[in-house]
Amino acid sequence: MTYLAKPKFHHPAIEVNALGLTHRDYEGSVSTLCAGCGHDSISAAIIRACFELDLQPHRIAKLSGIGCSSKTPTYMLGQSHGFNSVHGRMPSVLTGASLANRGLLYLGVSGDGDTASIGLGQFAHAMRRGVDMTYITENNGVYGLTKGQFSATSDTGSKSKKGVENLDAPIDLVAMALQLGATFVARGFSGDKGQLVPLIKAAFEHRGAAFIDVVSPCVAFNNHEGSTKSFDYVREHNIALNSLDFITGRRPIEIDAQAGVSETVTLHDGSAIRLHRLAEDYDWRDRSAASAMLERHRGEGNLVTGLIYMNEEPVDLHQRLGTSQTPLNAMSEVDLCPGSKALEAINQSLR
Amino acid sequence: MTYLAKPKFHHPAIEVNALGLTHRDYEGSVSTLCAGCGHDSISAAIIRACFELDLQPHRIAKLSGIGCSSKTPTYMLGQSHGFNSVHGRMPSVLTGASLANRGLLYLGVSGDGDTASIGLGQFAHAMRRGVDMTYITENNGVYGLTKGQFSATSDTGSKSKKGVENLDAPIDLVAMALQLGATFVARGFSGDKGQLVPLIKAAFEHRGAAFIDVVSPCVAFNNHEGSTKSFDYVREHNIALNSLDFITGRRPIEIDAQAGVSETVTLHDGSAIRLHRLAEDYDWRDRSAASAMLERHRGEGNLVTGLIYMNEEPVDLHQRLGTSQTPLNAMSEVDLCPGSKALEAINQSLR
Amino acid sequence: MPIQAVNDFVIRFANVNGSGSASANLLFARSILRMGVPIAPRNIFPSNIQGLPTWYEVRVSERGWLGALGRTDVMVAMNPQTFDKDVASIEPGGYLFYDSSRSGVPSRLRSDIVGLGMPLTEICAREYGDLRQRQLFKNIVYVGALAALLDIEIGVVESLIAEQFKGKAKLVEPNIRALHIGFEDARSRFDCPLDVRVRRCDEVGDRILVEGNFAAGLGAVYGGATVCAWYPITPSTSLAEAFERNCARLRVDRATGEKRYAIVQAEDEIAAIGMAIGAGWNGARAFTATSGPGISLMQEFLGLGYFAEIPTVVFDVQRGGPSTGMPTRTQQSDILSCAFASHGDTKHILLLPDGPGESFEFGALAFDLAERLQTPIFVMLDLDIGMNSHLCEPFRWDDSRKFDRGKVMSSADLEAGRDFGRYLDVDGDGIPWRTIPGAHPKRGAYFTRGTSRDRYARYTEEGDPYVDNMERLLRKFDTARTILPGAKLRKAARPTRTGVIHYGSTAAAMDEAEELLREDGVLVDSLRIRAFPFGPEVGAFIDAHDRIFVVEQNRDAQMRTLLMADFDMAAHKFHSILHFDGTPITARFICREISTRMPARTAPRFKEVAS
Amino acid sequence: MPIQAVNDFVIRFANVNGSGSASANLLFARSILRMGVPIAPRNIFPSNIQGLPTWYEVRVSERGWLGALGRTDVMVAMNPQTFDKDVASIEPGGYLFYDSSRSGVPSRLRSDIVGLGMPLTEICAREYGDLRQRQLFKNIVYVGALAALLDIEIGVVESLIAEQFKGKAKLVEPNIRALHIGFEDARSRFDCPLDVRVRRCDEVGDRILVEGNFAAGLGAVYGGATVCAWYPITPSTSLAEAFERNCARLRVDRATGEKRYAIVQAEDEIAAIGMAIGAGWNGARAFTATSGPGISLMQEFLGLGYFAEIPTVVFDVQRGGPSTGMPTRTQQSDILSCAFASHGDTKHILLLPDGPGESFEFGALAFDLAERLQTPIFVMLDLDIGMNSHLCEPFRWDDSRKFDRGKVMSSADLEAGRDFGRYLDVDGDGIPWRTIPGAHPKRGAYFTRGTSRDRYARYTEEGDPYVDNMERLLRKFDTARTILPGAKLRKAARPTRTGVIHYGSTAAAMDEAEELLREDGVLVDSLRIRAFPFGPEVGAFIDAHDRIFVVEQNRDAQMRTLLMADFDMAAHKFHSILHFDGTPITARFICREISTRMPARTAPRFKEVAS
Ligand SMILES: Cc1ncc(C[n+]2csc(CCOP(=O)(O)OP(=O)(O)O)c2C)c(N)n1
Ligand SMILES: Cc1ncc(C[n+]2csc(CCOP(=O)(O)OP(=O)(O)O)c2C)c(N)n1
Ligand code: SF4
Ligand code: SF4
Ligand SMILES: [Mg+2]
Ligand SMILES: [Mg+2]
Repeated sequence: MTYLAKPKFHHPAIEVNALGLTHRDYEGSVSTLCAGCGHDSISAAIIRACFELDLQPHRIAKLSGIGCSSKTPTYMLGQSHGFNSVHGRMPSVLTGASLANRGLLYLGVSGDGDTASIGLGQFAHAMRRGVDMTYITENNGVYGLTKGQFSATSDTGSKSKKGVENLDAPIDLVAMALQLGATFVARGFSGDKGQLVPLIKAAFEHRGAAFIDVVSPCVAFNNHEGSTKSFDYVREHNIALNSLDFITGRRPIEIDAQAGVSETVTLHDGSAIRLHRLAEDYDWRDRSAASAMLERHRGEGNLVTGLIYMNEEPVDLHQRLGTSQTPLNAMSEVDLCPGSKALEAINQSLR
Repeated sequence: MTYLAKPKFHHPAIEVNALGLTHRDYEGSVSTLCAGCGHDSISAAIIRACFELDLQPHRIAKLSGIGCSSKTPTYMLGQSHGFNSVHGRMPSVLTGASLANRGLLYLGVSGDGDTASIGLGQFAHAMRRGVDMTYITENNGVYGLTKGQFSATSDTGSKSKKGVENLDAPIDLVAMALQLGATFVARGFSGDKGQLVPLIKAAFEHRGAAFIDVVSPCVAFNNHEGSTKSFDYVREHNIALNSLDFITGRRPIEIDAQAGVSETVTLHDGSAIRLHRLAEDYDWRDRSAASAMLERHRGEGNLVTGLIYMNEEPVDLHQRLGTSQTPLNAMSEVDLCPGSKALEAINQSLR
Repeated sequence: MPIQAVNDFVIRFANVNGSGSASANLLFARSILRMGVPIAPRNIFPSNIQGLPTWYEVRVSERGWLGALGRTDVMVAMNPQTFDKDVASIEPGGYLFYDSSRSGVPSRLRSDIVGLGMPLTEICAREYGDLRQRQLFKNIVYVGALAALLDIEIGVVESLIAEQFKGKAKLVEPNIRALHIGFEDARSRFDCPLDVRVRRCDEVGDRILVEGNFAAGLGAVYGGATVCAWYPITPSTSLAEAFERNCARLRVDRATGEKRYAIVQAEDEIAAIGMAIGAGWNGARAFTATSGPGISLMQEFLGLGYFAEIPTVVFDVQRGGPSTGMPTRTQQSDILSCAFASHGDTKHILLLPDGPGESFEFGALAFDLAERLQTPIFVMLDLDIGMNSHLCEPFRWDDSRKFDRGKVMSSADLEAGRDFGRYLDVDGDGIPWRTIPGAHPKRGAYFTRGTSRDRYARYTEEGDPYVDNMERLLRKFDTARTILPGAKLRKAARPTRTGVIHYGSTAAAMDEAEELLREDGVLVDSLRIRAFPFGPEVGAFIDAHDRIFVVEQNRDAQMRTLLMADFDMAAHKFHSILHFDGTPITARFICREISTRMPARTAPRFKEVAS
Repeated sequence: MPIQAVNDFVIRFANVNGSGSASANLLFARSILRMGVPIAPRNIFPSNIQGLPTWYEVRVSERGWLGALGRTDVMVAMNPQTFDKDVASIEPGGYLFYDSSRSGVPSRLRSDIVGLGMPLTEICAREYGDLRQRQLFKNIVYVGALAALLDIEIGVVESLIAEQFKGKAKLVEPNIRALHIGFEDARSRFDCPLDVRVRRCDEVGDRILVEGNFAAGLGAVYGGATVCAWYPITPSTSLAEAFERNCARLRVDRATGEKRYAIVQAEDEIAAIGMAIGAGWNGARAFTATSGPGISLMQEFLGLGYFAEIPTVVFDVQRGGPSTGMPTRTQQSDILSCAFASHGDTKHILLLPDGPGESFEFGALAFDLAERLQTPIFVMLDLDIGMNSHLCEPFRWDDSRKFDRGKVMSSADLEAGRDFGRYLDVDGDGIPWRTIPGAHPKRGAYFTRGTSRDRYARYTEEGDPYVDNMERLLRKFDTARTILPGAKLRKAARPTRTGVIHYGSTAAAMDEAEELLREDGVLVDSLRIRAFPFGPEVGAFIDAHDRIFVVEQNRDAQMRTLLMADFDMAAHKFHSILHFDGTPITARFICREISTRMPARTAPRFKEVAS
């Protein structure tokens, strides 16, 4: 590859959103990933989603772990604060950040090694706590940055570049998130931007733990024949359950010319998503049904994508804790320090 | 409580097994747990299972993490080597031990804090690797040893002794083990020894990752009204799927006078289990069915116990790795050191 | 000869844990305190919930010596399991109070102690039908008996009972009744009071009796901590719980019920420190509380905190290591693993409180320091400080005090066009400016990472900016020396070339030791270190003395290692005095060690005691 | 004046990573080696997979100086991104080989260097239709050109190509063709050879060129390691991979295909060390390989390993810290976090190999030591040792050597009724006996734990057995001093009171530095430390010198801290020389530092170089 800037997501140069921002205002530094890496497409989709949602870049905090995928926050949202933490621990850092200021939007970016291997515990516990975040795993089935070892999402029987077969059972992060109490669960594919952008938008609008597993082929180490995470394999085995349109008052509803039935779901802030059912009669409100559906397709070797489950009334961590509406990081001694009188009462009780 | 020895599992003092060992030969030090603690009943069940299976105590290795539950290996199998490791990390220590010597039987004992909180990652990865072990979680929904904080298996809405409600989503270890590729998955209740002992026996006979979640009320901190892990609550909500009899050539098959249909499953070593279906028409060979069944009962607030899933042809870690039949810890320089001639060839290739 | 001592003795209760003795023993201790006599109570408990031996010791000292003493004058032997050992541990001439309901006991008594048998079990069996009541009230009965024996004013005990059960009036009466049962029985049975006894005086003043963990948790409330992420572990659990309890009382909005704090019980220590770091990064005052094993698990994140310069606070309530070690015993053995936490070149800031007073003070100050210095701050308690109640000066707070948020570039600064480089040393003190996420729409955003970067927070793999940054971190560390709590010097009556350096919970024992040494004609200056890195006063002290004893509660002379690494001076000056068996260090122990090693002396004056 | 140098220069290749240059550069380097001229190649690569700058440097030194030199005589500038910087870094009088296909380049050349432009891109475009081929063969073409320019025997390069593609004959011919294209073009274009050039000699002998990670992985095979549990992390990954590759070749049963080893890629470093400890406990020789962040995560388990006395081996291939730091740069900055790994009083054993030779030797020895001393053994490589190829003596193995399994009580011993106490110091050396699980039906079973216990492994919370055990561990540590590899002393030609202490990958640079200092009239004795804790020879060395320089590749003088903690001696003796920018330390750097600080000297002879 060359060191020149990657071709950016295609958009008319003059397009501005409701904030008067251009697409470029949502971009970051030039990517240093391999040419053709799926992760770059996901970055582009995130940028697009933020642009279309008219999000204020500085009101987003982007956090990640370590890996090629975890590098990507540098390549998007240059006006957002970012935090490349340590391997597998983005969820805890993000949880802390979210506790400090409930007023920002939190984007967590991770890899499959980062999430399913070293970070499985933190992933699980962030989901079950209902941390209000959009958690995206850029899932390529390998450790890209350390040169192609299998990760824990690698399917049994999938072959490494050197031809070695993976023998361990794979971790299906979507099934896990579902089981752990995530209130928005979806899967995308880096090669299908049309499906991915609205999923990311819906996740951003969700006030709870939103998880998106995005299959994202690693062109350097896991895009060969025999791999179940290659572009070709994923294209062939992708069962898109549904496609989404994200509707804000301002933008006209574009009706996709696709098969299936549609349904409109109104979100908490008045925006809505229009869901086009594609694959089958499947109720994304039913967690048991989602589980069973995943299990069935897994048996058949299919990869299900789309919105898998959404709870329309999530209760997030701040609600559970009863934290004040004012962000904790905005409080001063006036709010926080009980003062000498209260202290004297405590002294008195200790005599 | 008193410091006197706990009442031992009832058995005729003179009973000996095929090895000529008495029940006492399988016991350990006096328990220092609270009087009435569920964990002590599980220890008794393990002792009973080992006795009935005619296991040689010194061919068992018992490992645990940290917690009241993790203390219990001291209270059983005094002739077995034991290892109280660090909090939440028994699975890795056990995996290493198993790699070193495939000839022993491995018993891993853990708590719900130890397994589902700090140890979730290790639990998950041991299951997906197919480590040949019997992994028992003594699940009381709290951290006993640190005085009663909620653990990650605590149900949403379950109340602490002080009356505080747990708000996070619970981790169902059985569902998780199933999803992660464990090849033997069961749930027991410390209050139902009749069901538990044969489950443990079957797990010991299983040559792969066998997981048993045993609900085990903590009388000190989690046995009150409002807790979903109290003796009373569990008794009321227990749906026993099946009960087992473990059949060896030597022992006559005792037919339980219980309802339901029976089925006999022959195990790899010629022994067999007789399974009495109790609850419903449910196929423990079908993983998807098991998932769906768990999900359904979870919705209804029931606690399913019994054998939930078994793969009759497990492929364990050693088989996957192709390790030699001779235990690795029994090899000497003759087996392991390639010698000076091979080294000279390597030198030559590096010039 | 039975011991004769007024307001100067140690009484020890041997109990079974989970038997309800703890609150009765506390009642006993507080009664003496209310009579104006200083006390130092200490708990010795097992790592278990119910059924194992536990001891509670109260040192009564009118002179105000509050360190552990390592002897027992009066033994209240309530645990048959440990009876023989307990009896053996009594000082010759001491007293044994025991339950004489069990036969056979007297034969096991020593001839050189005074036996005080009372048929407690029988008395309670007679008085109470209910089994649980028998057990519980038995404890109050012996408190009553001890009041008679030790001349504790029964009215004081009664009023404490009344205070304790305020609002639960139904409980007051039976407790007072039990108290009197014991009191009367003792008076009828023994020649009360004994020659060892309590006498009202006025040596307590307005001091309070409090556990260090409570103090530190309260300090965090006053210091403005809003985010607490923790994982239960003895002996730090009660620190997080104290924060929670005090927040629930002091930080909930009366009108809305909204909480001005957030507490998360994390899934483990790695997640706990990760949350504290995330919150600190995002501008909240955040902390975690843990003990040794947690410190080990947090190492990677602590290195990130150091290198990415994130304000956060870690309370380490030290226990006996290594590994799971002795989880219910005290030690100062995490000094090195905190000071050098994480791989690579890292050095961290430690605060070393000597008891609850400084635990409160440093517990609040730590948050100012974390934001001022933009780095993790360790507050090093230990089990002795944290889980035992200590008599200390009342907590004080200056209402005009403002939080020091350190160098935070505001939205206005940014708008005004101030140059912002996250790792730029604008002021020459090694401390850069930071921005809080969300501060400004166009300016001040930067990327935080654990990899190396230049002064403007841009990723780089080049050596020069890396070295530049690492050297700035050293400058920052030197700045810390100038603002951390200084070491406390106490000079001997006359000039001396012998010094003692100590820190943390050793203080109480050290105070007493100096007095004992003085009486024996040995003069030492002492310096109590209150923070790492050390200030210039520590260097000056070392320069001014030819022989310096470093007193620590660990095996490996960990603070001495830090002293040697921090000062380029003669290592032969340092002589370690090490105490690490898990019990609190005692004055006698220190005196013996120092006396033995003084060149001019041959025979130590201080006799050996088990400690 | 263009540089004139035969067999004594540094050539540096500036490439883009992922472009296939690595194998061409290696081919170049090995060609020189085959001509009997010692070389020291080094890779400088980014933490990324494709598209960022990478450099490869070959020091050619007939005299055999193999340390980094910190200068470039010949630059092969193949990366437009870094072209200007690369040109700027050439020594005055040096040479620049570049692709002249791009216009505009010559104007950016310096006047004090010799420019050698060859239109590589054009040549390849002419010769190759396929794009990928153009890219790949371009690398071989420049190797051909360099052969002409530097007078490398083309036949040697050809035969190396033939060896490389043995069995893939179809690849040999096009590579040789590309080589000749470059060779001929250079000969026609430039005045070949240059004044800087290679000349066949016989200074290599039977030495081999190998990476330290390969050597250590092979050492583990020879040392009898059977269980390897690891988690990928630069720069240690290739160590585990070398173990795997060598096992696959040497440890698979021909008949059955059964493997006499087990390798698990763990889910993280905590699990990796947990598995190694589990396997070590169960009697297998087990190890893990990691780097700084992994060491941080392993701390809790390492404390367990120390306290529960489990044999295991940890290879730490050190990189630039703290935190994620500079993952593709070298440093010696994990010394303290390994030596003091974990909370509580812990001290660990470190082996400090100086290059691949000792990486092999210690890689095997570590397993004997782990079982002999029943504790984790750290083998401290660094990125320079591990991931660069070094010229070293061939590996040797004595076929009569037996594994030292240490004190293992056999089934027969137990049957014979030998007293077994797991923590009993039978032999007075602090090392107890152990049993392997499953050894005997009735005897020898014991419970392993991280909590304290008595000599018979029974749980106890009492202070005395705890102290007894902790003191035995110190005795064991002292025993280690007597069996670990001793420090290597090299005396100056005449007696001197100045000494230098160094360790690890500093050795090659130190060798050269001593020679340079000698030429400059400065005499130093040097001691290369090979293990911690230190043996008596280290103490003797310190005693015998008035001024001791401690050379380390970290900021915080970590080894000096260990020296001061281990010896009760004048700390003022130690002067640190610290190098920590992530590049390997150089002889000039060491010389400059020592010269500047020698009291008698004022003007340093050695000029500043960027390093
Ligand atoms: C504690 C720790 N261990 C290991 C590493 C090395 N490491 C860096 S990235 C990575 C794996 C990344 O895999 P994944 O998350 O799938 O990201 P990808 O590169 O595939 O996008 C590893 C093991 C590290 N940085 N930190
Ligand atoms: C690293 C570490 N953190 C915390 C602790 C303290 N600790 C001891 S046991 C325990 C929880 C035990 O809970 P569980 O596994 O459910 O066992 P139980 O006591 O309920 O049987 C904790 C947090 C520890 N020993 N080590
Ligand atoms: S190695 Fe794989 S994951 Fe990493 S940048 Fe290249 S293609 Fe993407
Ligand atoms: S605290 Fe609970 S779990 Fe622990 S021993 Fe007591 S009853 Fe059992
Ligand atoms: Mg990946
Ligand atoms: Mg529990």
